[in-house]
Amino acid sequence: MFLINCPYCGERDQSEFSSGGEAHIVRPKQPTELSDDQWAEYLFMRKNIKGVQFERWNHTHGCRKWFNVVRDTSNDIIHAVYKMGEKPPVK
Amino acid sequence: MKNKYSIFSLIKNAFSYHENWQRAWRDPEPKKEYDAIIIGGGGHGLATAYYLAKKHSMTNIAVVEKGWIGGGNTGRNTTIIRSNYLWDASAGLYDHALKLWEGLSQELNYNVMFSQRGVMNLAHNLQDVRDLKRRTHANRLNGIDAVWLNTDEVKKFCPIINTSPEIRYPVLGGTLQRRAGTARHDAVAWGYARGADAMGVDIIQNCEVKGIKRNGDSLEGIETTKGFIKAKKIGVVTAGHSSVIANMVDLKLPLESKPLQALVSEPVKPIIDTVVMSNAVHAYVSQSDKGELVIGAGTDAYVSYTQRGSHDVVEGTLKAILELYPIFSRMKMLRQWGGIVDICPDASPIISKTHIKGLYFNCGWGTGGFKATPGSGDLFAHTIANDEPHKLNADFNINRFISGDLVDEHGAAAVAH
Amino acid sequence: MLNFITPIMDTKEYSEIKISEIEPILKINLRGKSRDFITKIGKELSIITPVDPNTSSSNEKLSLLWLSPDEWFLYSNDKIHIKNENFLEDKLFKEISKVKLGSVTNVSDHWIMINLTGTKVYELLSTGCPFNFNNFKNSKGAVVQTLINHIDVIIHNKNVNDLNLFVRRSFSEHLWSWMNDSARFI
Amino acid sequence: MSKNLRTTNNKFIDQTSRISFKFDGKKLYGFKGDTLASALLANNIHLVGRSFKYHRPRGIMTCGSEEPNAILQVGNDPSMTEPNTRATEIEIYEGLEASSQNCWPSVNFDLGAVNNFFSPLIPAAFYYKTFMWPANFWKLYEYFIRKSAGLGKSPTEPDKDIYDQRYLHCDVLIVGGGISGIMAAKTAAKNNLNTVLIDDKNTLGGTTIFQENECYKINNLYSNKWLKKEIETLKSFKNLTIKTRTSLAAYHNYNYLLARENLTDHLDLNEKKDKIRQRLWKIRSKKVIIATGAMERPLIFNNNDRPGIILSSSIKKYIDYYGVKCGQKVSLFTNNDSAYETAISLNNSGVTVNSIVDIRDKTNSLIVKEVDKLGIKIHWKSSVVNTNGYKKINSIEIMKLSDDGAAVVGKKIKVECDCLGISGGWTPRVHLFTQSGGKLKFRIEDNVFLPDKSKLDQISIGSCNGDFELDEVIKNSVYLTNKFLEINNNDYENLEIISSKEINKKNIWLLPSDKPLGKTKPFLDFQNDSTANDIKLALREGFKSIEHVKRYTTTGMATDQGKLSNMHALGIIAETAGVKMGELGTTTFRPPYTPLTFGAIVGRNVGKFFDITRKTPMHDWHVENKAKFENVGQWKRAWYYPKDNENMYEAVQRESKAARDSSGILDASTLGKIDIQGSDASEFLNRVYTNAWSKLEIGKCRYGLMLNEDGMVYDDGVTTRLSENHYLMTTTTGGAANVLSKLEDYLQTEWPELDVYLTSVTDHYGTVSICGPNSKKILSKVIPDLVLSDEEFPHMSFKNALIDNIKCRVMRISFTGELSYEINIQSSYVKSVWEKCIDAGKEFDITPYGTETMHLLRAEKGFIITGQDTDGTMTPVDLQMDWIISKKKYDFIGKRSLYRSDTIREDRKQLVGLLTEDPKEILEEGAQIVAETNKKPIEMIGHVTSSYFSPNLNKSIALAVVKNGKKLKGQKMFVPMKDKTINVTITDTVFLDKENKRLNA
Repeated sequence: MFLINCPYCGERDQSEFSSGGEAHIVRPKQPTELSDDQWAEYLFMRKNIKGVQFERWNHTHGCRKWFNVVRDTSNDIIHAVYKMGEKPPVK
Repeated sequence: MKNKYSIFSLIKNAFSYHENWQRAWRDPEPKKEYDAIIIGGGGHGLATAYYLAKKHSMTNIAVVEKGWIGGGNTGRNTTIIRSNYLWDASAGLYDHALKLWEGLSQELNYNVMFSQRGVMNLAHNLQDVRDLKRRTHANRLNGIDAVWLNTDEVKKFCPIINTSPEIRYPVLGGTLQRRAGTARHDAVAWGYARGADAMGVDIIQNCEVKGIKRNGDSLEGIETTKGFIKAKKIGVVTAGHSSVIANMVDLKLPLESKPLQALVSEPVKPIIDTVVMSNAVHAYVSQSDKGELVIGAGTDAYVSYTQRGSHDVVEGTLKAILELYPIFSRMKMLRQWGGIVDICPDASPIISKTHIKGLYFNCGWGTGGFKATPGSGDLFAHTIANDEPHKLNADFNINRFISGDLVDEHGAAAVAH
Repeated sequence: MLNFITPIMDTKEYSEIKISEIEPILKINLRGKSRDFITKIGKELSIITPVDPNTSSSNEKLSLLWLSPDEWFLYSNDKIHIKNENFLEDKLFKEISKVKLGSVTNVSDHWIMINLTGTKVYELLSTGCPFNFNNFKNSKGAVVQTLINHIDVIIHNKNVNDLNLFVRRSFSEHLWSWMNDSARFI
Repeated sequence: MSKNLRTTNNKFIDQTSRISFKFDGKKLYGFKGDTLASALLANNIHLVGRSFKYHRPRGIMTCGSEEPNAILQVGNDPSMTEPNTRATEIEIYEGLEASSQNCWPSVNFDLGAVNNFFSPLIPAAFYYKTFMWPANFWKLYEYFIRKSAGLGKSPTEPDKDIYDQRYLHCDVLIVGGGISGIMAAKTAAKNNLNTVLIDDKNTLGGTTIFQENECYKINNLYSNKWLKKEIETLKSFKNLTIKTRTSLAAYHNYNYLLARENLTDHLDLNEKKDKIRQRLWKIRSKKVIIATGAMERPLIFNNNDRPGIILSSSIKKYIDYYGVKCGQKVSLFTNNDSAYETAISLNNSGVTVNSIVDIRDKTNSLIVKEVDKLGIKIHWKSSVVNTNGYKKINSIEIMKLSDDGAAVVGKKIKVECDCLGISGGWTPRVHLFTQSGGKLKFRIEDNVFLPDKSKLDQISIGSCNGDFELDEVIKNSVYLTNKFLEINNNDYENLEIISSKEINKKNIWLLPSDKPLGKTKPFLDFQNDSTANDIKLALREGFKSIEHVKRYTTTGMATDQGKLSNMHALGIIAETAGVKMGELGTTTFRPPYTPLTFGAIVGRNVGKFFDITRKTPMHDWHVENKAKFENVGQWKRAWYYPKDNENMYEAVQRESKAARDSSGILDASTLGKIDIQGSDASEFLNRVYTNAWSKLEIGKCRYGLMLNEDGMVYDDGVTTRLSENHYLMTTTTGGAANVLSKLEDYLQTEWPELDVYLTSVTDHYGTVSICGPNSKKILSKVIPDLVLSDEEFPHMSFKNALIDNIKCRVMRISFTGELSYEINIQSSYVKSVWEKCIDAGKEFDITPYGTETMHLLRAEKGFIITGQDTDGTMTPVDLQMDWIISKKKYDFIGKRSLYRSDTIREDRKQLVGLLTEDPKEILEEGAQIVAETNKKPIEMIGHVTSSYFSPNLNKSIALAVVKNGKKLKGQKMFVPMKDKTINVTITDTVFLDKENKRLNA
């Protein structure tokens, strides 16, 4: 069970959160302009990184805010959290 | 030729204090070049190599394994084998595997202890009943031996299940596939390894792939911790680490790798002689030949390569176990572990060519790959040897995620008004 | 007249813990992002809108809890008559939602308020809540949204060993009976 | 108990309170404070079990959690019996009944011992090589294998005990209450840290607490006396919590630890009742100090498994702590100094130590000199090559070691003894450290793996960190604790310490024998019966990795998880394969540290607390009116209301007919309700639903369908425009939480520019739905002021109203196809409104109906239920709901996916109606549909999703999804069942009132 430092509420137990997968996959502004290939890329294809990954988490059972987390998926260590819309920290 | 295993060979060797047994497989250094390389020495990878050699006469091949063979999900799963899948494509795939399981010990001359003790899936709400009946009807018409059991029949088949109508989610029935069961996971990897090795396949352990060298859209070979190895064809069977290999050639796959946990109790005398699975009350349990209750927990909902999941998942699983089997409350958890499973959005695998000539992926088995081991190896070998899928794995291509033609085995989300 | 019925309507006492439902209590959910919104609710309610996370402010009649950067939870400190409830809701709705400053939603019956008092209330919470109350205990007015035995709750530290706990109505009976079961062993 | 096996020295055991217990049916006595093992030994019972494979007689071997042999069944009650309990851990209590496991008919005469005779035939992993012929006989072989495997017996009735859990947050957690743990705890507490100290024993002090020896002194006191004083001072710290009988089970990431506190296992039978048996502590500690000590290693030599062969340090604990003599004539076999402490303790208690066999060349440490002074015979540079005695050791055979230690030489000496203490050195308990993800390093001098790097805020101190001598334990613990806690104030910096120092070290993993290895049985894993020979066999067969060897030979996989065997297995592998041990690595130590009761992991969430139960505000009314309930997610929903002796079918037929003939009433409170406010609310709805919302008039309602981004139907419901910027959305019951969180996700991450706020009001409103031709009349009685004319209040619109001055909203919407109204009112009043409607409806015979009737009524109208008629693979087009997809909207969630090459196919599976040839025949939901019955393999083209007998049409009706169904209307199809084939015709999905006349009836 991780401890996640919600950028709004502070450090809380993992059970209050839910993961939203990889971050910075922006929903295309004009989906109809995309080929099936490009749409599938948005919809399904993931880097699924082993190592430092930028991802989205939601403080589901707290403030209900979505935010970003920089986590190393090879050891689950969280390096940083930042709010939606904020620039990701440089590695 | 390897010496054949039998009771007679055991007796013979007893006289020499078992000091004359041959190696089960060699420990070769990699050659400079192979006709094909399989990355990943788990059950699926070793089976692929075995069938490439056996059925397609490709013996100048190697299996490269980062650690020790069978050390990934092959050695970490709860060994459930069944083929009662809903869609025709899945049923075809898994029943092909099940049929291979039925003769596997003799085929490999290695007792994989395939035990057809039956697998029962329980229904706990009305939508469960609809879904399981739908599956049972489909199975029957597909020639798969699944039958529907009502609550009394469930109780009769496995008397220790709490079928009281008073429990929170009473058992409303279930399906039973009698040909289904369990097998000894390590033996599968070792049996295939021994068989493949005997036909000349090099099994190279402690050899991590660091890169894949390509020239445009064609392959040249792999960079490994034991040097560069040339290969015309490469089959990737690295389960949770599929994306790691895919990222080496900038290939994105529709996969997420998540921790899946399992646990065993201390061993006890036989108390449950079948496999019982419940989706709604998330509890999977069987008993190993050693007497341990083997319990499958769920996956965590986040990507992780740590082989360790959250305690909450284990707690939730045991809560479900005690709901269905309150007699197990005083049993003790002996060992708990995790594996990394690669999950496709439609909960079906990928056994497919890629846009890079000679590069093949066998992945996305999620939480249920063990049962498919022989079938997966056979079909993947076919795909690699012929550069074309077999008709049984044609539907499990990567392109389905582009066209939308998924093989969605999630079933209904059990939502109702 | 229609009967007013809530699921619990009960008080239980254990050694150094008292648990009771308090009703009827007015509860209003307020959402908005702008500075104007924050100023406006402060003005309308004569209360300082708490903008620090996990805090609250109170006046004689009302408490206003921070829930998120754009969400607040307002409740009446005491039992309230339905007429006054409607009056306050309508007034806020008119001054905030109508003028597009944010949203005002009556949630009086969405949440059940349970008051917990006694020196062992934090022990009771520790039977099912992963939140670290070590600092919370000593900060009057602190607010936390968390889980108790997998059920969402809002906990407001009213005073030393005196908490108001809010739980969604449909979960309240289950949580109530679970907490009572816990309290037996404290 | 045998009087002559107890000493009168009773510092820890209350020899005034005698306790009776039963072992294998025989009544025995012990004292309060005894473990079952110490009590059995005091009764001169060594033989307590049979080994797993060969059924060899086995005795108590240790005094702690590493015990491999003394694994017993405790209790006879079918609900309270516990298998595989370690006699060395359980404290005896009045009424305790224990019995041996894995033997038949008894531990003394076990027929399974015949396996020992066949042992040459059953080496490691023999089962992979045989039982393959004939092919179908495995089932039979397996039956016998399973019967002989397993250890104890599972209970067969539900547990009556209660378990509990607590969360605990602290600054420092110290695991282990030995000398270093106690010093660390006091230091932390003194420096105002919120400190927790746990220990798995019932008293603190570890092994030092019974160390009364001239060679180990602190500030001129015996080390035990000094420590006792320190423990007494701990009580004064309010910020220090001490938990004994509490064992650390698992150390997870982020310093999250699980500890099991045993609360009643040591109590008398009659004291256990109605108390929490075990409590699982879920601990979050900022810092963790591991002080778990070390385990003594056995020695690996021929027949090292006989009852009476005990770890030397355990013999010491039995005599010094429990006052129990493990034998009257003891020999010791060692490779290090610690056996000499045992010799002194035994000698002090009057037990004869007739010989010490030491593999080392002569050594002269302080403690060895002490022993020398006692005149005990020491066989230097010697090894035990064999032991004798079937059920209890009676003699050992000793030979000299060759210079290289690889062989034995010279004359064999036989020494009689009734107990052999063995000591192979010490293994730090690094299990918790590695569980937490820490990496180990290897120290060559004494062959130990020690904690190296960790990513967590933790340290190991004391012997689990490789300090085995008193002065080093103290010095290093103080240094490490100070540094770790960043403090300077430590009481223990200048202690005067006397400590014997070990001078010579020597280790031989597998001791040589005068016989060929194949003829000997040097056991490694005592419980799983694996020997050094098995390890060598595995290596010979090419199993190289330590994990392979472990799995192939099952070494380390018994209930002690290899605590005793792992190091020797590694040593023998390294030696045989010619690899350095440090490079070989270790196997993974997996949680839990000691087996953990399922009940403790689950806590009180069993039975009625298994899962949350959600109830509607009218729940009590449904119960009073004998409703049967359906589980819908966590909700309890009224399913049907049987009258008299009606079965479900009859009740549903009656309810369905009544609803259409006159009026019915349904509790619809469980539907998800989301209050939507904000100036962009309409635009928001445009983006989340497939249809258009901007033009919906205020006061009107509209049905909406929500998709996933993959284009598949996700949820549906009616949304009402309450005012310009204010909507109320309803969702399905099961979808409520997911829809809200999905919508919040889009608002926060994809569309932050939208001015929209969502608030769940699901529980704020209760919903009473009344339908049927008389519903208007009933509503007019309940809310007389409300104008109900079709002009004023048409279908798909809403009105604000008051019932007894309480505000409510009335929606005229219909899921049944009947004229229908839904009253939404604050939940606290809804039961009252419900009763009012029932009263008002009496004259119209208003009939309460449940979810089953609701499902039937909507099926008559062809309305879908997401989750039942859809399964995550259906698009709106597949549902023949093309009309709901706005062609004008640029985008909405899932739109793009509808145009993928497969999704746009025209012959996808589509929702259709089905009528059976025989109108009485009701199809089974889930049944498959085929076009041709003779085709092989049979081709399934679809399945039945909903099926009912319609009392209003007097025939069976069904909904189904069928490949290319749209174009197959009117075609005959088949539903092949197990015993028959049912003929059906594909129809339109609307069976009743296609013109929707009843909505305005």
